[in-house]
Amino acid sequence: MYLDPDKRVDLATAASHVRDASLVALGGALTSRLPMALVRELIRQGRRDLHVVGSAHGMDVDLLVAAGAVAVCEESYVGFEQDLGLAPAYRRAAEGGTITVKESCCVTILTQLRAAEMGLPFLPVRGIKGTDMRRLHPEYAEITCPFTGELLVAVPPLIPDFALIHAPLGDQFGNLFLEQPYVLDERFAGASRSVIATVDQIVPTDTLAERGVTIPGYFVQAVVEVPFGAHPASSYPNYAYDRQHMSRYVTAASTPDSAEAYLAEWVHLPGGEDDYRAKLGPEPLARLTSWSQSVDQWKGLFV
Amino acid sequence: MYLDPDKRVDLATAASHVRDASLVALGGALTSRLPMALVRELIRQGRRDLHVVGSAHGMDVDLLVAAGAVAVCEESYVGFEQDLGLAPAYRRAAEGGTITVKESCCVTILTQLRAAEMGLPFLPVRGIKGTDMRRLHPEYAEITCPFTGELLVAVPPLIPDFALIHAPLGDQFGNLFLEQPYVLDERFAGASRSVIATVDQIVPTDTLAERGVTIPGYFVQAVVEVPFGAHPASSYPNYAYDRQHMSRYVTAASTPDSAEAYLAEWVHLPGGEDDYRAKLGPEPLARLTSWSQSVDQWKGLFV
Amino acid sequence: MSGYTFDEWFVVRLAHTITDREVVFHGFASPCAQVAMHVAKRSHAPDMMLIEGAMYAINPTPAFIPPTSNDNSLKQGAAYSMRFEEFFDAAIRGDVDRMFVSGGQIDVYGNTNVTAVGPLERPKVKLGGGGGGCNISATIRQLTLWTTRHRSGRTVVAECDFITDLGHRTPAGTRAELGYTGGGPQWLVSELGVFDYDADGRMRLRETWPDVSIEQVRAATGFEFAIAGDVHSVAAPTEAEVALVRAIDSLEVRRGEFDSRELEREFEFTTTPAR
Amino acid sequence: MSGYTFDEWFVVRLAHTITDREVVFHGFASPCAQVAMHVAKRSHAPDMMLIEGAMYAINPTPAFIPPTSNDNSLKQGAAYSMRFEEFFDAAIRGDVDRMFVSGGQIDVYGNTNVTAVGPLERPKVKLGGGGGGCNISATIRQLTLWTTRHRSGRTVVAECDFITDLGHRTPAGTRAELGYTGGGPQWLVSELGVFDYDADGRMRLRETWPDVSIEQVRAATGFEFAIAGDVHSVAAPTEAEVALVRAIDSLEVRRGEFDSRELEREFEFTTTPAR
Repeated sequence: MYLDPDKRVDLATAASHVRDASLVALGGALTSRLPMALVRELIRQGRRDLHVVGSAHGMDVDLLVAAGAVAVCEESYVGFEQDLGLAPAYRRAAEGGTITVKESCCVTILTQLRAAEMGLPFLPVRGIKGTDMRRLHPEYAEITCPFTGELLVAVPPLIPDFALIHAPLGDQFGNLFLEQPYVLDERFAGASRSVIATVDQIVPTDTLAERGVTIPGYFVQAVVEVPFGAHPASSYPNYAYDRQHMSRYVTAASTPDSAEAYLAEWVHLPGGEDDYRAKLGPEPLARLTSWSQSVDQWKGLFV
Repeated sequence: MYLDPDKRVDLATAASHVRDASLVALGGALTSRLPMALVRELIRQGRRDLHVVGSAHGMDVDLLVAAGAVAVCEESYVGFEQDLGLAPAYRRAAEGGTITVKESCCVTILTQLRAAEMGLPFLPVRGIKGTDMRRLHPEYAEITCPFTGELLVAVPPLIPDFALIHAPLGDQFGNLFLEQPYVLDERFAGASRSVIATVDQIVPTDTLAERGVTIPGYFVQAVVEVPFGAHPASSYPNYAYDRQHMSRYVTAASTPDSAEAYLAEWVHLPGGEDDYRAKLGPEPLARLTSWSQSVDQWKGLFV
Repeated sequence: MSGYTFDEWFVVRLAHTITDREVVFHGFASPCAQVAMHVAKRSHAPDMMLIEGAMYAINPTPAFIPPTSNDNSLKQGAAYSMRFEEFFDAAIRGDVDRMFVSGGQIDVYGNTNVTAVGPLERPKVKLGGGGGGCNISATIRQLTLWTTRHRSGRTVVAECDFITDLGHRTPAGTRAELGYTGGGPQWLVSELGVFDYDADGRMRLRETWPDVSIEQVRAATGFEFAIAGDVHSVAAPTEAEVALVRAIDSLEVRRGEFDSRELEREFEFTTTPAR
Repeated sequence: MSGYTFDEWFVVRLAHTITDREVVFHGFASPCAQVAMHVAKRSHAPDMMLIEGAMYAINPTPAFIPPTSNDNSLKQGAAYSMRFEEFFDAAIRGDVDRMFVSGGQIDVYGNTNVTAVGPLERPKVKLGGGGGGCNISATIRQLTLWTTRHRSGRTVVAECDFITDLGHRTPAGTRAELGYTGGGPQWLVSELGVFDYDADGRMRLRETWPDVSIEQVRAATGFEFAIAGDVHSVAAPTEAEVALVRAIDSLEVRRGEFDSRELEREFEFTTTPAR
């Protein structure tokens, strides 16, 4: 439990808590609330051998893999859905054997996080038996129900060293407001040793409490105000996801050389996130915040 | 899952779903959001042999016991705290052996409800081993963790036939808005075969959604609008608990005869809840809704 | 409205695998299933409970379908969104009636592979992964499978290289032997035909598209399949249904699932419009 | 402010079992512990995390303490209230540092009975029950026990008729043997004395109230207890602390825990007020 009354730090300090080979849970999912500013900063700091876990992810994992920061990937999905397709760097690394794929499934990850939250040494799951998931997870075991005799799979607790979570709003205590879907972020907070959070905006606690605290500050070790810290993912109610930028990334990531060029152009910037936002430009960013003006405006972001 | 677009019924119909010997979870706790209108209606309908489960409860359980409606009690606590003391009818029945006490503890009940929600045949718990709780629960078993060798207690799923829940607001689909603490009400909703709900007020779905849906309507089989349906428990933000009435009840319940007289006077009313509210009188009820006017007003309710 | 395209018909056929008063879920990256659910909800299944994919929103009425599954536009109009764990708990305890499942490979028993083609250690193609499908395919009451890539010859195969989601039986045994309560795949809707499953859990041709021959289906399928005694043509969509597809999916996100060849398949309404 | 009553001192002594930066919880029906936590938070332990009993509210600043533990007045000023399961998960995984526990019976090892006095099947007195104490007494880091009924002779007993909450050892073994990570009872504050626990987990007199003799403590206790080498008087409360008790608990709910005899115990401030 983190009881300091002020957790505000800068992004470099926040990211520096994460060490090489840390077990890192990534908040959000797919195109929503990905902790992209932290991902970019970890790459800037040259972090290696990360073991990443989570549900269905996309550019956060792919960018870390492209930068050579990942050793083990235990997400349930990494990709860009039907729209932009397979995750190029992740696919290349998995096929080339340069990362270890320990793909998992949502209920299994959820159950392992629940075991961590409850301080239990195992929990049972169904639904793996008979599939090939067990081939990826020799660490699971079997357990027999003492009441029914049913054979179930036992999974150990999953205790991430760090959960990296982006929220639209937070306060100095690290209290975070999220919009639905929370995905696994609440469970990550309860199961992890530490939450490192970025927020688009830090507001007074009273203001935050009116909106509702989704993740309480006592789980949070450090909080950083990073406007557009989830870009190009969305951070509603502040901004929609930037489909054009993601598409640009997916194209770039399709070869090692162009992926390297993307990293040089968009990540390894001397001024970090300030430079990143400057490079994106205020008008394109303002456009992403315009989603609530009308249905046509919103829809227009995705054409 | 209950998918009917209109679950509104009258109180008698709602209570009639509950059968003799049903396993019934009681929502709320202590002096907050007890489903008192449903409790009174079950007594009016002469329900017997109920098996009640829940966390820390008070007048709801005691009144059911006083009326002879309970066979088994599996709450973690039944009483009126330091203020009004032990639960008179419950104590008398437990000491006289006319009810079976299967007292439980909060984490155990929570874990059993989680097993039901997850459709699992067992879940492990710690913290019972070494206490005398096992003497009350021969149905538990032992289980050894396949990873650590630790011996844990295995508990079976707890699937109430009915969860009786009172909420300040609901809509016709059975969506319910609750204020914190939700206690076990969310878990009861997920674990039970059916939720029977009373609400102080039914409002349009849009209005409810703005306040926030705590328990979704698909768990709810029947919803009844019963103003002051939790009285003498509280139903914030609508009304505080009626300490004077509870005190009056505790005094009455101290002997079988005076408990009988209380039931005759306050429960067995020909007009049911309408008569109950009329008997209480509009001014005393209005006083309970005045808590938000000032700290002194609020505090004055408890002198 | 003079005619319609194959993607529209396909979505309508998928919608008809839903019956009213079912609790239905689609995963992410599934625009055809997603649009089909909204079509069903607004036509023949008004009292179904529609769980909107990666938003876990209940019965939303989105103004459009965006190209990603977890955009906030997809929860508009929903009074409630489930928590992640609330949905998955409902699915594993058996309270969800139907899920839509696809896969890079689909075998004769309806097992699907969304993990990797080729050897696991050095896959030929690393697919995206199964998301939440694996565990819950064991307990959800019925599954509708679909694929838009049957014609490739690489999708509907004798054996999956990796079983991510459960069909009717795997090398480890049948669903009954594994102790699973879910009924498994009920339908496979592909761009070459509509299949159900026989008592042994094997895929069987049940409905045909008018512009696809049974020989073409056989040529594209990695195993022998039976043909149902009552095999018949897929029922044509109504104008109202096609209009619904177009209204719900005005960005035509569904079309991203199809090869251009399939998108060129066009059909005429054969009956005089009722109006 | 010329003096103070025993209930005020008792609450202040309970407050001093809390050290700063602890995560601290009281159960329901525990006004002395509840008031003590608010006193600690507003005096020597400003950075403790106060979990408000049956509200699970974090660091609330209630204007008064009501006679029940789950009135909304107790969450005023809290930005966040834990869900029920969130608190209990924190407690069972070891993230809660201290809990206040009482009991109708308390034995030499600090086991407590809040279930039933007498034989379980036909109890002499059916107590209210343990609420959530049982499971979490195994894993919370430290426990502060308290009782206001030591003098009765029926409360601090050699053996509990029923063990609801765990002390340092039960007939089934020590905490280490049972595999429990919580440290067990650290303090027992009674109206007759303040006790800690020796290396064997046995209760030991550590502090005395000035108006209670050791003989009186012995007479009321159901077993022989050791006396710590550094036994000393309970430190007197400061005027500020007593003022805090009165301000926080203006309804004097705490006094409901005491026999009238204890409420008559009065004390004078012995030092000249600093102000």
